[in-house]
Amino acid sequence: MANNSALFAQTLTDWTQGTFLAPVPLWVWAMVSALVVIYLLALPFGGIATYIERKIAADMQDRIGPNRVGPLGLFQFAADAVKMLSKEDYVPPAGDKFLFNIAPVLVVVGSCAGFVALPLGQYLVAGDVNIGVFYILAVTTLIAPGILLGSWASENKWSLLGGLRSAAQIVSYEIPVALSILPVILISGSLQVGEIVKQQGWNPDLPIAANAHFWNVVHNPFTVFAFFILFVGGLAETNRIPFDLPEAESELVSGFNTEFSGMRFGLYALGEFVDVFVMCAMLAALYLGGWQLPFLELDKFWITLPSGLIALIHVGVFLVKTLLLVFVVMWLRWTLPRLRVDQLMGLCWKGMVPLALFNVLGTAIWVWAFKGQSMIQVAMGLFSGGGSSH
Amino acid sequence: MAQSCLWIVALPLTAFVIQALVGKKLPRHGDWVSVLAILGSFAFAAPIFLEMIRSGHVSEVLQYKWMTMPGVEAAANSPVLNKAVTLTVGILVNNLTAIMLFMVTLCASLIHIFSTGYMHGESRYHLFFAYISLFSAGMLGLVISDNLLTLFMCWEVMGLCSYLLIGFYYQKVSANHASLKAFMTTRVGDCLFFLGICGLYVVFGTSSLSEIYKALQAGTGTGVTIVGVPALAFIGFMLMMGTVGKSAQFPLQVWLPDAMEGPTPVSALIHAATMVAAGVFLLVRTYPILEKAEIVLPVIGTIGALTAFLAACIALVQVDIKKVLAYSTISQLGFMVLGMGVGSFAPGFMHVITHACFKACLFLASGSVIHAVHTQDMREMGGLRSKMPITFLTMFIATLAIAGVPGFSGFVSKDRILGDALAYGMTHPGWMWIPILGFITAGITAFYMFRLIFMTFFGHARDEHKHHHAHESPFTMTFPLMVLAGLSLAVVFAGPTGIHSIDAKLLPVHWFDHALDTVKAEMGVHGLHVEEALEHRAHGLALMVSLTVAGLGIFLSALTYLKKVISAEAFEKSLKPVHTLLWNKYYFDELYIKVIIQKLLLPFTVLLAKFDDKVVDRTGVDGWATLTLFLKSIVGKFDDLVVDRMMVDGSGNVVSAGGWVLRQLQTGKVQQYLVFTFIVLGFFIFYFVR
Amino acid sequence: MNLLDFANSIEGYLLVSSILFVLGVFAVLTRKNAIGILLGIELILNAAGINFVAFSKFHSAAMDGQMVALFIILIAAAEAAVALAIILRFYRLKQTIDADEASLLRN
Amino acid sequence: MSNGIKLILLLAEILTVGSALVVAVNPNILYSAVFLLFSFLGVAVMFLFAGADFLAATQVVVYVGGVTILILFAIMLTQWMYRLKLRDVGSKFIVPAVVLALGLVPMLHRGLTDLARMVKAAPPEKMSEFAASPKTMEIGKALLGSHVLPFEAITILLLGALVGAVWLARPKS
Repeated sequence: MANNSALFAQTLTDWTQGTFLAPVPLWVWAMVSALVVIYLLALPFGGIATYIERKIAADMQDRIGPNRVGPLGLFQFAADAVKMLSKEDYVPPAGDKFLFNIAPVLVVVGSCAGFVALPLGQYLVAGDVNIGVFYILAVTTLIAPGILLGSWASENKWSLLGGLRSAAQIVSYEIPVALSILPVILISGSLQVGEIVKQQGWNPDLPIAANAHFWNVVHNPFTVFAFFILFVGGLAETNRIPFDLPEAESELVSGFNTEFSGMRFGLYALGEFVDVFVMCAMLAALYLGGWQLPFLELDKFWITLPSGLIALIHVGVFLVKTLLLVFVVMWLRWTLPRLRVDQLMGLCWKGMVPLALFNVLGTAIWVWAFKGQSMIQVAMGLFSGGGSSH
Repeated sequence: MAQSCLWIVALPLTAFVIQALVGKKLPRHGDWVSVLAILGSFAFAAPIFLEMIRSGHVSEVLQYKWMTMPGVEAAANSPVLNKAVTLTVGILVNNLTAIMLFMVTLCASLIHIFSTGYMHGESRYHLFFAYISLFSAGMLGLVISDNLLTLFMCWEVMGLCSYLLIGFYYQKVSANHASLKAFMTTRVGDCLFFLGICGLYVVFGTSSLSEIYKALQAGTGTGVTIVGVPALAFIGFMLMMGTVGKSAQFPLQVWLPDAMEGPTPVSALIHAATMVAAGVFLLVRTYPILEKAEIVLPVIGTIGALTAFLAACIALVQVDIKKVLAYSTISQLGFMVLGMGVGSFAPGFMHVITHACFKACLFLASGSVIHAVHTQDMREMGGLRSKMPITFLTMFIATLAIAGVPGFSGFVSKDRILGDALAYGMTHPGWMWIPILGFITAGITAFYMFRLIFMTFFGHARDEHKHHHAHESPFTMTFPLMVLAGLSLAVVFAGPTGIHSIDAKLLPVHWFDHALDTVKAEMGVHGLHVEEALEHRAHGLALMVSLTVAGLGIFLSALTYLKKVISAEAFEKSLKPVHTLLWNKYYFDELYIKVIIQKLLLPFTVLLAKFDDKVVDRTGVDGWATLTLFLKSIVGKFDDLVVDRMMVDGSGNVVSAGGWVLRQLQTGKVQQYLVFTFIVLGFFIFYFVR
Repeated sequence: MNLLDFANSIEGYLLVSSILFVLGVFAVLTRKNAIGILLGIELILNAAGINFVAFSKFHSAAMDGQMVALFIILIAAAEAAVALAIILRFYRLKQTIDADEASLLRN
Repeated sequence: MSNGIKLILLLAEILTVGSALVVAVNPNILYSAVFLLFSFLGVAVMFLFAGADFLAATQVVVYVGGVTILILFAIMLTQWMYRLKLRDVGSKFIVPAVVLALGLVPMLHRGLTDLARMVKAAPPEKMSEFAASPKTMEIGKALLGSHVLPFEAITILLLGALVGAVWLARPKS
């Protein structure tokens, strides 16, 4: 907070110098930028994601999907929101009203807070905190208590079982997730997401040794595995299929959110989608180069592009990568069957944790052995005899 | 330089450890370990020697702190008065050390090589090499020692090795007796020597030679008395007794002939070349002290002269080839001691070196002969000249050297000693008989040595069988002989002839004199001081007399044993009592054993045994036991009533009662404990905040 | 000194930590439930951590305090895991987690 | 530092203390656990303002993501599952507890502030520089450098705790 370079807010302060907004202090702009990010990005995404998901599901099942509200049913999510807001505010009479109220809020706060540290573009980040990745991991842990408390407050055994499952699942899968982020940190030597992304560029004009090392996913053989572990662990952390045991319809009615309705249910759903988005965005930023356009340095294009256009392209690239991953997540939902509880835990503790540990070790050795160079750099260095990349 | 001295000692010591532990399992029973070690020592010693030759002067003192001793009650006017003294061990390298190191390592190397041939096939072969390696380490350590204490340690190590090697053929009773005799006899001298070191420490507060030299030059020690005796005289006598024991001087000469029971290389190395010379070396090292203690020097000279003469006489009648050499050794050692006594410092030391070379040669040659004919009795030899030409030639050269024939090394040193003795006698007429005895002995020496040569190598074979089987020894044995014979030439030490006035014109080879002159100045040795004219006269006279007596001895010997013109048997008969006296070595052994040991020491021992039995055992030990039993019963009662009942049981009861009280506090309610905890914490905080 | 500056001073931090500590003590002493005691202990540990961090910033401007606070957090995690495992075990044994029931070794 | 930022810190401190108060006095153990979580979050914010960014994130990860969930699990596993009234009847040590609480706060605070006065305060510019500098790298260096021994000891402790907890909590064969 106090020590973070809130680039967004700084930019806003600079713009407003000399206008009537000049007395507005930096911290207000920081809050404003955070709110802007949440309201303009996170919440619309949460809504649109429901529409996309339904459309994709419909496509895969050879149906049409939502098509009534607006063109192609595009405003379906708005209609849903209105419906949710207007529903009865129901709390189970035997349930715990206080916990029932705060639980969905915790989930939404936990998932939306992660947005702050995600760099949409080179200079477009709400708060490029210097513990970025760690910060995202930290705030997303709020989701687990939210689910657990909500399930308890529902006074419903399906809910409670779902909540316990969810909490156990999230706590367990946090370990392989964290361990799969470690290789990236080993490579880049920074927790700052912006810095990590910056290091994944590739400038064809530079000699190999001085160049950045392209996407982390192909940095070395271990990061390939780490990427997949992070992806799978992210699926589990966000309770997506095939790890959606907390809300397994066939066993637990609807899991931890069985008793929730109206806007509270909407918050849960929103939280889940935002969490998916954060996970995928993190994957894109950490492993797929974030806003970096592959093999191109927009700053050094053959024609000088306006900086606004560059920023827009960066945002576009980042969103494309993220949404591709989101698409894969949704795709998987209609492709894979659900795991059993013991399979779920076995996969985590016996499969992914050892593999992730192995990845960390392997990456550490790689970084030590090749002085931080990526596979591509090493290979090209071999072919060009250590000369330039041409 | 001094550092390499450590290597010189450490190499043979290492070889000893290896040989003693695993020698038997090594190929060739590990003789190469010892040989390589001593050759390594030689390789380290040679540069020091060459440096000395080149620059004429080496001098280095290396001292390490050994331990700090509390103050001692010292003699009046001594530098040590009740103050702590730091003992140092050190290495003192001067010209003497350089020469001695070179000589010892050279002789030892040659004798090691000789031994590989001579001892071949013996049981306990590896142990033999272990012992001589240890001996070499001891001797070399003695040579480099700066501190008399370490010198004494090495001295005792050599004594031990001597004991072990004399008794090497432990199956032989005589060898056992001889080893014991050697050990016990030298022990007498060693004890007194140690007393001398103690005296030195009391007077000088140190036993470091280099420091003592400095102190002496500063005038310390003169006028100090120990229980009424002048301290330096006392010390001088005690050091002299060390020499007397080690170098087999009168009256402790009895052990050396018996020591010939050991293997011949041992006789050569220990009982001719090095260990017995260590006694003289001690005199050399401590010469500044002896000079200050005025009365000691003439006594030393007397002892030397007496020893030389008496031993030479015995050698006349011996028939065992090694015994003859043994007595000649004693006799020559007597010469050296005589030289020391009359202030003939440089020639005396030179005689140590020359004697080491030619006597080692003689012994090894005799070993070669014994090896060939398997007997030590000269009466069974004869005519071996043609059979063993190399042995004969080398032994003949060595004999010429010992007999004092010009052109050979023995002449150089002996003639100078006799010259100095004569000069001394001229200035101190009371001691005139010292040079006279010396001249007589020189003649006798020539006689009996040529008797040995003639009986062994000339004439016809007295025992055909043994003569028939005799053969020249292998190269490993003859090579050392040749080297040593080469070193017995006068040219090595002084000049082509050994007569100084001639050589000075022919070939100026003066390295020895130069080296000794330097070291004399360094140590503060004055040596013999007479007028130059008198000295010239004495030396000229001595030259002629010694040449005459040597020639006479050789001539008579040739007449008697080569041409048989004079009948030895007739002489023997006509001088029967003398012959018997000599044959029985003046009855010294009988005197020591029958009179001193049996009549004096044995009754005393018996008395001591009785005292031990009656007084110590009965009264002391048994009395203590009774007293202890009595006390035990009292203590037992006390233990039972007071300690057990009251204290042990009582404390147990107190504890269990206290435990009952405290147990009431333990309610099993964790929060109650926490209340106590936090109340105490509150008090603490209150105390600190207040 | 106004309230905002007090909040950002070492006294403010220390006041918070003192109150946290005392509330932890209170919870530890008054809870019957073993888990409640554990909650109190966590509060106490947090109070200690705040102290370290506060002194680290305001008085040494060096890392040592933060290192100790980090270790406190890690130890607290280990402590919580073991304590809860013990509580579960105890629950299986006695069907209760009342701390006063854990008194087999009394007297 | 602007007053708005300071206000955030003040709010965090109030959140911390208030939540802790609920933890201490609320008879419902589950509420205690939930408010403990808020208290942890408040402490994390305080850490952030004291220049301990990494520590703050660690606080959230370990306490919120680990300890709180464990505690919630333990509560849910040891209470009858649907007995929502997790009443914790005040024990008999309520009186000493209150006395201690009332006595300890001023004493502790006074003692600590005295201590703070005794120790020389850091110069303001150094303090703000320290508060603004990132700590992750320094903590990493310290863990493998000056503090490597406690670090190793902690790793062994954590391993032991892990194994011990699993062993204690495992079902009977």
